[in-house]
Amino acid sequence: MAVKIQLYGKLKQVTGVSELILDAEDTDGLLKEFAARFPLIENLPCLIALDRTIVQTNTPIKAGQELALLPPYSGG
Amino acid sequence: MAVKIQLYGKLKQVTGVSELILDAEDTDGLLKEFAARFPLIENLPCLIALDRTIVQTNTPIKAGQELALLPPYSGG
Amino acid sequence: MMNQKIKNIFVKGAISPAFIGEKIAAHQSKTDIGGHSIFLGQVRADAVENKQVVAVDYTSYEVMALEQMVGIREMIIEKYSLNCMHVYHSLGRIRSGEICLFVFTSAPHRKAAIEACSETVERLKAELPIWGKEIFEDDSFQWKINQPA
Amino acid sequence: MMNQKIKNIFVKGAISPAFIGEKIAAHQSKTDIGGHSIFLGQVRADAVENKQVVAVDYTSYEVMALEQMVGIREMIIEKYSLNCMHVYHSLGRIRSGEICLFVFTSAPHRKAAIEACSETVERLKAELPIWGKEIFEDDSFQWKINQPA
Repeated sequence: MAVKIQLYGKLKQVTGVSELILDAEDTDGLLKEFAARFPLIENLPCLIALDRTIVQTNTPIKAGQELALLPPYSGG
Repeated sequence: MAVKIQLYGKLKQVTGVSELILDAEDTDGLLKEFAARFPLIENLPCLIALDRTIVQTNTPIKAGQELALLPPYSGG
Repeated sequence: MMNQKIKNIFVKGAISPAFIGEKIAAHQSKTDIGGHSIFLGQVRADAVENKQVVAVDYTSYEVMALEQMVGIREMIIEKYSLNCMHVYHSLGRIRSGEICLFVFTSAPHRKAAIEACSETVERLKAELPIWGKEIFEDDSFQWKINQPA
Repeated sequence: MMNQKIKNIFVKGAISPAFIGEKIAAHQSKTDIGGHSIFLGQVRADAVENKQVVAVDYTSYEVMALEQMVGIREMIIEKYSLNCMHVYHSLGRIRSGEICLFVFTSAPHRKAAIEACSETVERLKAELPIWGKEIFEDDSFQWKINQPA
Protein backbone atom coordinates (compact mmCIF):
# COMPACT_ATOMS: atom_id res chain seq x y z
CA MET A 1 0.00 0.00 0.00
CA ALA A 2 1.32 3.45 -0.88
CA VAL A 3 1.49 5.57 2.27
CA LYS A 4 2.42 9.20 2.66
CA ILE A 5 4.82 10.06 5.49
CA GLN A 6 5.76 13.43 6.85
CA LEU A 7 9.40 14.15 7.75
CA TYR A 8 10.53 16.58 10.45
CA GLY A 9 13.66 18.18 11.87
CA LYS A 10 16.93 16.64 10.81
CA LEU A 11 15.13 13.98 8.74
CA LYS A 12 13.49 16.67 6.64
CA GLN A 13 16.76 18.58 6.31
CA VAL A 14 18.89 15.55 5.33
CA THR A 15 16.38 14.16 2.82
CA GLY A 16 15.48 17.57 1.48
CA VAL A 17 11.74 16.77 1.49
CA SER A 18 8.92 17.25 3.98
CA GLU A 19 6.75 14.43 2.61
CA LEU A 20 7.40 11.13 0.92
CA ILE A 21 5.33 8.28 -0.55
CA LEU A 22 6.56 4.82 0.44
CA ASP A 23 5.17 1.32 0.00
CA ALA A 24 4.48 -0.39 3.35
CA GLU A 25 1.89 -2.47 5.21
CA ASP A 26 3.11 -1.81 8.73
CA THR A 27 5.44 0.51 10.65
CA ASP A 28 8.43 -1.87 10.59
CA GLY A 29 8.06 -2.21 6.83
CA LEU A 30 7.90 1.57 6.57
CA LEU A 31 11.18 2.00 8.43
CA LYS A 32 12.83 -0.65 6.24
CA GLU A 33 11.64 1.09 3.07
CA PHE A 34 12.82 4.44 4.36
CA ALA A 35 16.27 3.07 5.23
CA ALA A 36 16.50 1.47 1.76
CA ARG A 37 15.67 4.78 0.09
CA PHE A 38 18.06 6.83 2.25
CA PRO A 39 20.89 4.47 3.30
CA LEU A 40 23.01 7.33 4.68
CA ILE A 41 20.57 8.12 7.45
CA GLU A 42 20.02 4.53 8.52
CA ASN A 43 21.79 5.25 11.79
CA LEU A 44 19.73 8.29 12.74
CA PRO A 45 17.47 7.55 15.67
CA CYS A 46 13.85 8.13 14.73
CA LEU A 47 10.32 7.60 16.03
CA ILE A 48 7.15 6.84 14.09
CA ALA A 49 3.97 8.73 14.89
CA LEU A 50 0.73 7.08 13.71
CA ASP A 51 -2.21 9.47 13.88
CA ARG A 52 -0.09 11.78 16.06
CA THR A 53 0.77 9.14 18.66
CA ILE A 54 4.17 7.46 18.93
CA VAL A 55 4.07 3.72 18.19
CA GLN A 56 6.62 1.62 20.08
CA THR A 57 6.00 -1.77 18.44
CA ASN A 58 5.27 -2.84 14.89
CA THR A 59 1.75 -1.70 13.99
CA PRO A 60 -0.33 -2.34 10.82
CA ILE A 61 -1.04 0.79 8.77
CA LYS A 62 -4.62 1.44 7.67
CA ALA A 63 -5.67 3.59 4.73
CA GLY A 64 -6.05 7.26 5.65
CA GLN A 65 -3.83 7.19 8.72
CA GLU A 66 -1.43 10.09 9.34
CA LEU A 67 2.20 8.98 9.44
CA ALA A 68 5.32 10.90 10.43
CA LEU A 69 8.98 10.13 11.04
CA LEU A 70 10.42 12.16 13.94
CA PRO A 71 13.99 12.63 15.15
CA PRO A 72 14.57 12.97 18.93
CA TYR A 73 12.83 16.06 20.28
CA SER A 74 14.77 19.16 21.28
CA GLY A 75 12.18 21.77 22.18
CA GLY A 76 12.26 24.21 25.07
CA MET B 1 21.50 46.56 83.22
CA ALA B 2 18.92 48.65 81.36
CA VAL B 3 18.58 47.33 77.80
CA LYS B 4 16.53 48.65 74.93
CA ILE B 5 14.54 46.09 72.96
CA GLN B 6 12.71 46.50 69.69
CA LEU B 7 9.29 44.91 69.22
CA TYR B 8 7.86 43.75 65.89
CA GLY B 9 4.68 42.42 64.33
CA LYS B 10 2.02 41.24 66.74
CA LEU B 11 4.25 42.05 69.75
CA LYS B 12 4.44 45.68 68.68
CA GLN B 13 0.71 45.80 67.98
CA VAL B 14 -0.35 44.18 71.29
CA THR B 15 2.00 46.24 73.47
CA GLY B 16 1.40 49.41 71.51
CA VAL B 17 5.10 50.31 71.49
CA SER B 18 7.97 49.65 69.09
CA GLU B 19 10.71 49.96 71.71
CA LEU B 20 10.97 49.24 75.40
CA ILE B 21 13.59 49.57 78.13
CA LEU B 22 13.86 46.53 80.40
CA ASP B 23 16.29 45.50 83.12
CA ALA B 24 18.12 42.25 82.27
CA GLU B 25 21.54 40.63 82.28
CA ASP B 26 20.83 37.86 79.82
CA THR B 27 18.19 36.79 77.26
CA ASP B 28 16.27 34.51 79.63
CA GLY B 29 16.08 37.36 82.14
CA LEU B 30 14.85 39.64 79.39
CA LEU B 31 12.00 37.27 78.45
CA LYS B 32 11.04 36.97 82.14
CA GLU B 33 10.97 40.76 82.55
CA PHE B 34 8.93 41.13 79.38
CA ALA B 35 6.36 38.53 80.51
CA ALA B 36 6.12 40.24 83.92
CA ARG B 37 5.43 43.57 82.24
CA PHE B 38 2.90 42.17 79.75
CA PRO B 39 1.32 39.13 81.40
CA LEU B 40 -1.39 38.85 78.74
CA ILE B 41 1.08 38.02 76.01
CA GLU B 42 3.03 35.48 78.01
CA ASN B 43 1.75 32.70 75.78
CA LEU B 44 2.73 34.32 72.48
CA PRO B 45 5.60 32.46 70.84
CA CYS B 46 8.56 34.77 70.33
CA LEU B 47 12.20 34.74 69.34
CA ILE B 48 15.04 36.93 70.56
CA ALA B 49 17.46 38.46 68.07
CA LEU B 50 20.79 39.61 69.51
CA ASP B 51 22.69 41.80 67.06
CA ARG B 52 20.31 40.62 64.29
CA THR B 53 20.92 36.91 64.88
CA ILE B 54 18.43 34.59 66.60
CA VAL B 55 19.71 33.19 69.90
CA GLN B 56 18.43 29.73 70.80
CA THR B 57 19.87 29.41 74.31
CA ASN B 58 20.30 31.81 77.21
CA THR B 59 22.97 34.36 76.26
CA PRO B 60 24.53 37.17 78.34
CA ILE B 61 23.73 40.66 77.07
CA LYS B 62 26.60 43.11 76.62
CA ALA B 63 26.30 46.88 76.57
CA GLY B 64 25.53 48.28 73.12
CA GLN B 65 24.04 45.11 71.67
CA GLU B 66 20.95 45.36 69.48
CA LEU B 67 18.01 43.40 70.92
CA ALA B 68 14.66 42.56 69.38
CA LEU B 69 11.66 40.38 70.23
CA LEU B 70 10.15 38.75 67.15
CA PRO B 71 6.92 36.81 66.66
CA PRO B 72 6.93 33.88 64.17
CA TYR B 73 7.68 35.12 60.64
CA SER B 74 4.99 35.32 57.99
CA GLY B 75 6.63 36.95 54.98
CA GLY B 76 6.22 35.99 51.34
CA MET C 1 -8.67 13.60 23.08
CA MET C 2 -10.46 14.90 20.00
CA ASN C 3 -13.27 16.55 21.93
CA GLN C 4 -10.92 18.53 24.21
CA LYS C 5 -10.39 22.18 23.52
CA ILE C 6 -7.00 22.49 21.84
CA LYS C 7 -5.12 25.65 22.89
CA ASN C 8 -2.38 26.94 20.65
CA ILE C 9 0.98 27.17 22.42
CA PHE C 10 3.05 28.34 19.45
CA VAL C 11 4.15 31.89 18.81
CA LYS C 12 6.13 33.09 15.79
CA GLY C 13 9.48 34.44 16.92
CA ALA C 14 10.75 35.26 20.40
CA ILE C 15 8.54 35.70 23.47
CA SER C 16 8.89 39.30 24.65
CA PRO C 17 9.34 40.25 28.32
CA ALA C 18 6.45 42.73 27.88
CA PHE C 19 4.16 39.86 26.82
CA ILE C 20 5.17 37.97 29.98
CA GLY C 21 4.41 41.06 32.08
CA GLU C 22 0.97 41.32 30.45
CA LYS C 23 0.18 37.68 31.17
CA ILE C 24 1.14 38.17 34.83
CA ALA C 25 -1.04 41.30 35.03
CA ALA C 26 -4.01 39.38 33.64
CA HIS C 27 -3.99 37.23 36.80
CA GLN C 28 -4.44 40.03 39.33
CA SER C 29 -8.22 39.68 39.21
CA LYS C 30 -7.93 36.02 40.26
CA THR C 31 -7.81 36.52 44.00
CA ASP C 32 -7.85 32.82 44.88
CA ILE C 33 -4.29 32.51 43.54
CA GLY C 34 -1.51 32.61 46.16
CA GLY C 35 1.53 31.69 44.07
CA HIS C 36 2.71 31.76 40.46
CA SER C 37 5.64 29.76 39.17
CA ILE C 38 7.23 30.72 35.87
CA PHE C 39 9.92 29.03 33.80
CA LEU C 40 11.58 30.85 30.91
CA GLY C 41 13.86 29.14 28.42
CA GLN C 42 16.45 31.51 26.93
CA VAL C 43 18.69 30.76 23.95
CA ARG C 44 22.31 30.40 25.08
CA ALA C 45 25.26 31.58 22.97
CA ASP C 46 27.07 28.25 23.41
CA ALA C 47 30.48 27.86 21.81
CA VAL C 48 31.08 24.70 19.77
CA GLU C 49 34.58 24.27 18.37
CA ASN C 50 35.22 28.03 18.53
CA LYS C 51 31.99 28.91 16.76
CA GLN C 52 29.23 30.64 18.67
CA VAL C 53 25.51 29.86 18.52
CA VAL C 54 23.77 33.05 17.35
CA ALA C 55 20.23 31.65 17.13
CA VAL C 56 18.09 28.53 17.34
CA ASP C 57 15.57 27.83 14.57
CA TYR C 58 12.57 25.96 16.00
CA THR C 59 10.17 23.81 13.97
CA SER C 60 7.42 21.46 15.15
CA TYR C 61 4.95 18.84 14.05
CA GLU C 62 2.40 21.31 15.33
CA VAL C 63 -0.82 19.30 15.17
CA MET C 64 0.72 16.48 17.17
CA ALA C 65 2.42 18.82 19.66
CA LEU C 66 -0.86 20.59 20.42
CA GLU C 67 -2.69 17.30 20.89
CA GLN C 68 0.03 16.00 23.23
CA MET C 69 -0.08 19.25 25.19
CA VAL C 70 -3.83 18.82 25.85
CA GLY C 71 -3.10 15.62 27.74
CA ILE C 72 -0.16 17.08 29.67
CA ARG C 73 -2.15 20.19 30.61
CA GLU C 74 -5.20 18.26 31.84
CA MET C 75 -3.16 15.81 33.84
CA ILE C 76 -1.07 18.48 35.58
CA ILE C 77 -3.94 20.91 36.27
CA GLU C 78 -5.81 18.07 37.95
CA LYS C 79 -2.81 16.59 39.79
CA TYR C 80 -1.85 19.93 41.36
CA SER C 81 -5.34 21.55 41.54
CA LEU C 82 -4.05 24.55 39.61
CA ASN C 83 -6.04 27.71 39.07
CA CYS C 84 -4.53 27.84 35.59
CA MET C 85 -1.60 26.99 33.34
CA HIS C 86 -0.22 28.80 30.30
CA VAL C 87 2.45 27.50 27.93
CA TYR C 88 4.07 29.34 25.01
CA HIS C 89 6.81 28.01 22.73
CA SER C 90 8.50 29.92 19.93
CA LEU C 91 8.75 28.78 16.32
CA GLY C 92 11.24 30.20 13.84
CA ARG C 93 14.59 31.84 14.47
CA ILE C 94 15.21 32.93 18.08
CA ARG C 95 18.45 34.80 18.71
CA SER C 96 20.78 34.21 21.68
CA GLY C 97 19.45 36.00 24.74
CA GLU C 98 15.85 35.83 23.54
CA ILE C 99 13.15 33.78 25.24
CA CYS C 100 11.79 30.70 23.43
CA LEU C 101 9.72 29.01 26.19
CA PHE C 102 7.33 30.42 28.80
CA VAL C 103 5.57 28.10 31.25
CA PHE C 104 3.30 29.74 33.82
CA THR C 105 1.39 27.88 36.56
CA SER C 106 -0.80 29.35 39.30
CA ALA C 107 -2.23 27.76 42.43
CA PRO C 108 -3.61 28.74 45.85
CA HIS C 109 -0.31 27.65 47.48
CA ARG C 110 3.30 27.82 46.37
CA LYS C 111 4.24 24.14 46.47
CA ALA C 112 1.61 23.13 43.89
CA ALA C 113 2.49 26.00 41.54
CA ILE C 114 6.25 25.29 41.73
CA GLU C 115 6.03 21.52 41.26
CA ALA C 116 3.48 21.81 38.46
CA CYS C 117 5.71 24.24 36.56
CA SER C 118 8.77 22.04 36.88
CA GLU C 119 6.87 18.89 35.82
CA THR C 120 5.34 20.69 32.83
CA VAL C 121 8.77 21.81 31.63
CA GLU C 122 10.15 18.26 31.88
CA ARG C 123 7.16 16.72 30.14
CA LEU C 124 7.02 19.16 27.26
CA LYS C 125 10.74 18.78 26.59
CA ALA C 126 10.34 14.98 26.53
CA GLU C 127 6.97 14.66 24.79
CA LEU C 128 6.38 17.51 22.36
CA PRO C 129 7.62 17.03 18.78
CA ILE C 130 9.67 20.23 18.52
CA TRP C 131 13.17 20.54 17.08
CA GLY C 132 15.81 23.21 17.49
CA LYS C 133 18.53 23.84 14.92
CA GLU C 134 21.45 25.77 16.38
CA ILE C 135 22.73 28.36 13.92
CA PHE C 136 26.35 29.53 14.15
CA GLU C 137 27.77 32.92 13.24
CA ASP C 138 29.04 31.58 9.87
CA ASP C 139 25.54 30.23 9.00
CA SER C 140 26.57 26.62 9.59
CA PHE C 141 24.32 24.69 11.99
CA GLN C 142 23.85 21.64 14.16
CA TRP C 143 20.69 20.01 15.51
CA LYS C 144 20.15 20.69 19.19
CA ILE C 145 20.20 17.76 21.61
CA ASN C 146 18.29 18.21 24.85
CA GLN C 147 20.08 17.37 28.07
CA PRO C 148 18.12 15.18 30.45
CA ALA C 149 17.08 17.03 33.62
CA MET D 1 28.90 39.21 57.10
CA MET D 2 29.54 42.93 57.66
CA ASN D 3 31.84 43.31 54.68
CA GLN D 4 29.36 41.79 52.20
CA LYS D 5 27.48 44.11 49.91
CA ILE D 6 23.96 44.34 51.28
CA LYS D 7 21.32 44.55 48.54
CA ASN D 8 17.94 46.00 49.40
CA ILE D 9 15.09 43.57 48.71
CA PHE D 10 12.25 45.74 50.00
CA VAL D 11 9.88 47.76 47.85
CA LYS D 12 7.12 50.01 49.14
CA GLY D 13 3.75 48.70 47.99
CA ALA D 14 2.91 46.01 45.43
CA ILE D 15 5.33 44.66 42.83
CA SER D 16 3.97 45.56 39.40
CA PRO D 17 3.85 43.09 36.49
CA ALA D 18 5.56 45.75 34.34
CA PHE D 19 8.51 45.85 36.79
CA ILE D 20 8.79 42.05 36.48
CA GLY D 21 8.78 42.36 32.68
CA GLU D 22 11.57 44.95 32.88
CA LYS D 23 13.70 42.73 35.12
CA ILE D 24 13.28 39.84 32.65
CA ALA D 25 14.21 42.12 29.73
CA ALA D 26 17.39 43.21 31.54
CA HIS D 27 18.68 39.62 31.25
CA GLN D 28 18.55 39.32 27.46
CA SER D 29 22.12 40.55 27.14
CA LYS D 30 23.33 37.70 29.36
CA THR D 31 23.70 35.04 26.69
CA ASP D 32 25.19 32.40 28.99
CA ILE D 33 21.79 32.02 30.70
CA GLY D 34 19.65 29.09 29.50
CA GLY D 35 16.81 29.14 32.02
CA HIS D 36 15.08 31.54 34.38
CA SER D 37 12.85 30.45 37.24
CA ILE D 38 10.47 32.93 38.82
CA PHE D 39 8.23 32.67 41.85
CA LEU D 40 5.56 35.29 42.52
CA GLY D 41 3.60 35.49 45.76
CA GLN D 42 0.15 37.00 45.30
CA VAL D 43 -2.18 38.11 48.11
CA ARG D 44 -5.19 35.76 48.32
CA ALA D 45 -8.69 36.99 49.23
CA ASP D 46 -9.11 34.24 51.83
CA ALA D 47 -12.39 34.07 53.70
CA VAL D 48 -12.19 33.71 57.50
CA GLU D 49 -15.53 33.34 59.29
CA ASN D 50 -17.40 35.01 56.42
CA LYS D 51 -15.03 37.97 56.26
CA GLN D 52 -12.77 38.41 53.26
CA VAL D 53 -9.10 39.42 53.31
CA VAL D 54 -8.82 42.62 51.28
CA ALA D 55 -5.12 43.28 51.87
CA VAL D 56 -2.01 42.20 53.77
CA ASP D 57 0.06 44.84 55.57
CA TYR D 58 3.72 43.79 55.61
CA THR D 59 6.31 45.03 58.09
CA SER D 60 9.87 43.85 58.70
CA TYR D 61 12.86 44.14 60.96
CA GLU D 62 14.57 45.39 57.84
CA VAL D 63 18.20 45.57 58.92
CA MET D 64 18.13 41.99 60.14
CA ALA D 65 16.18 40.73 57.10
CA LEU D 66 18.72 42.23 54.68
CA GLU D 67 21.64 40.76 56.63
CA GLN D 68 20.00 37.31 56.65
CA MET D 69 19.31 37.59 52.93
CA VAL D 70 23.02 38.17 52.20
CA GLY D 71 23.80 34.72 53.63
CA ILE D 72 20.92 33.00 51.82
CA ARG D 73 21.84 34.65 48.50
CA GLU D 74 25.52 33.73 48.71
CA MET D 75 24.86 30.16 49.71
CA ILE D 76 22.32 29.53 46.95
CA ILE D 77 24.23 31.30 44.17
CA GLU D 78 27.24 29.15 44.98
CA LYS D 79 25.34 25.88 45.52
CA TYR D 80 23.56 26.13 42.13
CA SER D 81 26.23 28.08 40.19
CA LEU D 82 23.66 30.71 39.29
CA ASN D 83 24.28 33.52 36.84
CA CYS D 84 22.23 35.74 39.12
CA MET D 85 19.45 35.99 41.69
CA HIS D 86 17.01 38.81 42.40
CA VAL D 87 14.59 39.00 45.33
CA TYR D 88 11.94 41.66 45.99
CA HIS D 89 9.49 41.74 48.90
CA SER D 90 6.77 44.32 49.45
CA LEU D 91 6.30 46.40 52.58
CA GLY D 92 3.06 48.19 53.45
CA ARG D 93 -0.47 47.40 52.39
CA ILE D 94 -0.79 45.00 49.43
CA ARG D 95 -4.32 44.36 48.19
CA SER D 96 -5.72 40.96 47.22
CA GLY D 97 -4.60 40.02 43.71
CA GLU D 98 -1.43 42.12 43.96
CA ILE D 99 2.09 40.67 44.03
CA CYS D 100 4.10 40.88 47.26
CA LEU D 101 7.07 38.59 46.51
CA PHE D 102 9.25 38.19 43.40
CA VAL D 103 12.11 35.67 43.37
CA PHE D 104 14.08 35.38 40.13
CA THR D 105 16.96 32.93 39.56
CA SER D 106 18.93 32.38 36.34
CA ALA D 107 21.37 29.63 35.40
CA PRO D 108 22.87 28.00 32.31
CA HIS D 109 20.52 25.01 32.71
CA ARG D 110 16.94 24.70 33.91
CA LYS D 111 17.39 22.32 36.84
CA ALA D 112 19.70 24.67 38.73
CA ALA D 113 17.47 27.71 38.13
CA ILE D 114 14.31 25.88 39.22
CA GLU D 115 15.75 24.29 42.37
CA ALA D 116 17.49 27.50 43.42
CA CYS D 117 14.26 29.48 43.10
CA SER D 118 12.28 26.99 45.14
CA GLU D 119 14.93 26.78 47.87
CA THR D 120 15.19 30.58 48.06
CA VAL D 121 11.42 30.90 48.54
CA GLU D 122 11.43 28.33 51.36
CA ARG D 123 14.41 29.89 53.09
CA LEU D 124 13.19 33.46 52.96
CA LYS D 125 9.79 32.47 54.30
CA ALA D 126 11.46 30.62 57.18
CA GLU D 127 14.37 32.95 57.92
CA LEU D 128 13.49 36.56 57.13
CA PRO D 129 11.88 38.62 59.91
CA ILE D 130 8.83 39.80 57.97
CA TRP D 131 5.25 39.86 59.25
CA GLY D 132 1.96 40.04 57.38
CA LYS D 133 -1.21 41.40 58.96
CA GLU D 134 -4.31 40.29 57.07
CA ILE D 135 -6.84 43.12 56.83
CA PHE D 136 -10.54 42.29 56.39
CA GLU D 137 -13.18 44.31 54.61
CA ASP D 138 -14.48 45.73 57.94
CA ASP D 139 -10.96 46.90 58.91
CA SER D 140 -10.52 44.16 61.50
CA PHE D 141 -7.35 42.09 61.10
CA GLN D 142 -5.46 38.95 62.05
CA TRP D 143 -1.77 38.15 61.93
CA LYS D 144 -0.85 35.88 59.03
CA ILE D 145 0.55 32.44 59.82
CA ASN D 146 2.73 30.85 57.14
CA GLN D 147 1.94 27.31 56.13
CA PRO D 148 4.94 25.00 56.02
CA ALA D 149 5.80 23.94 52.44
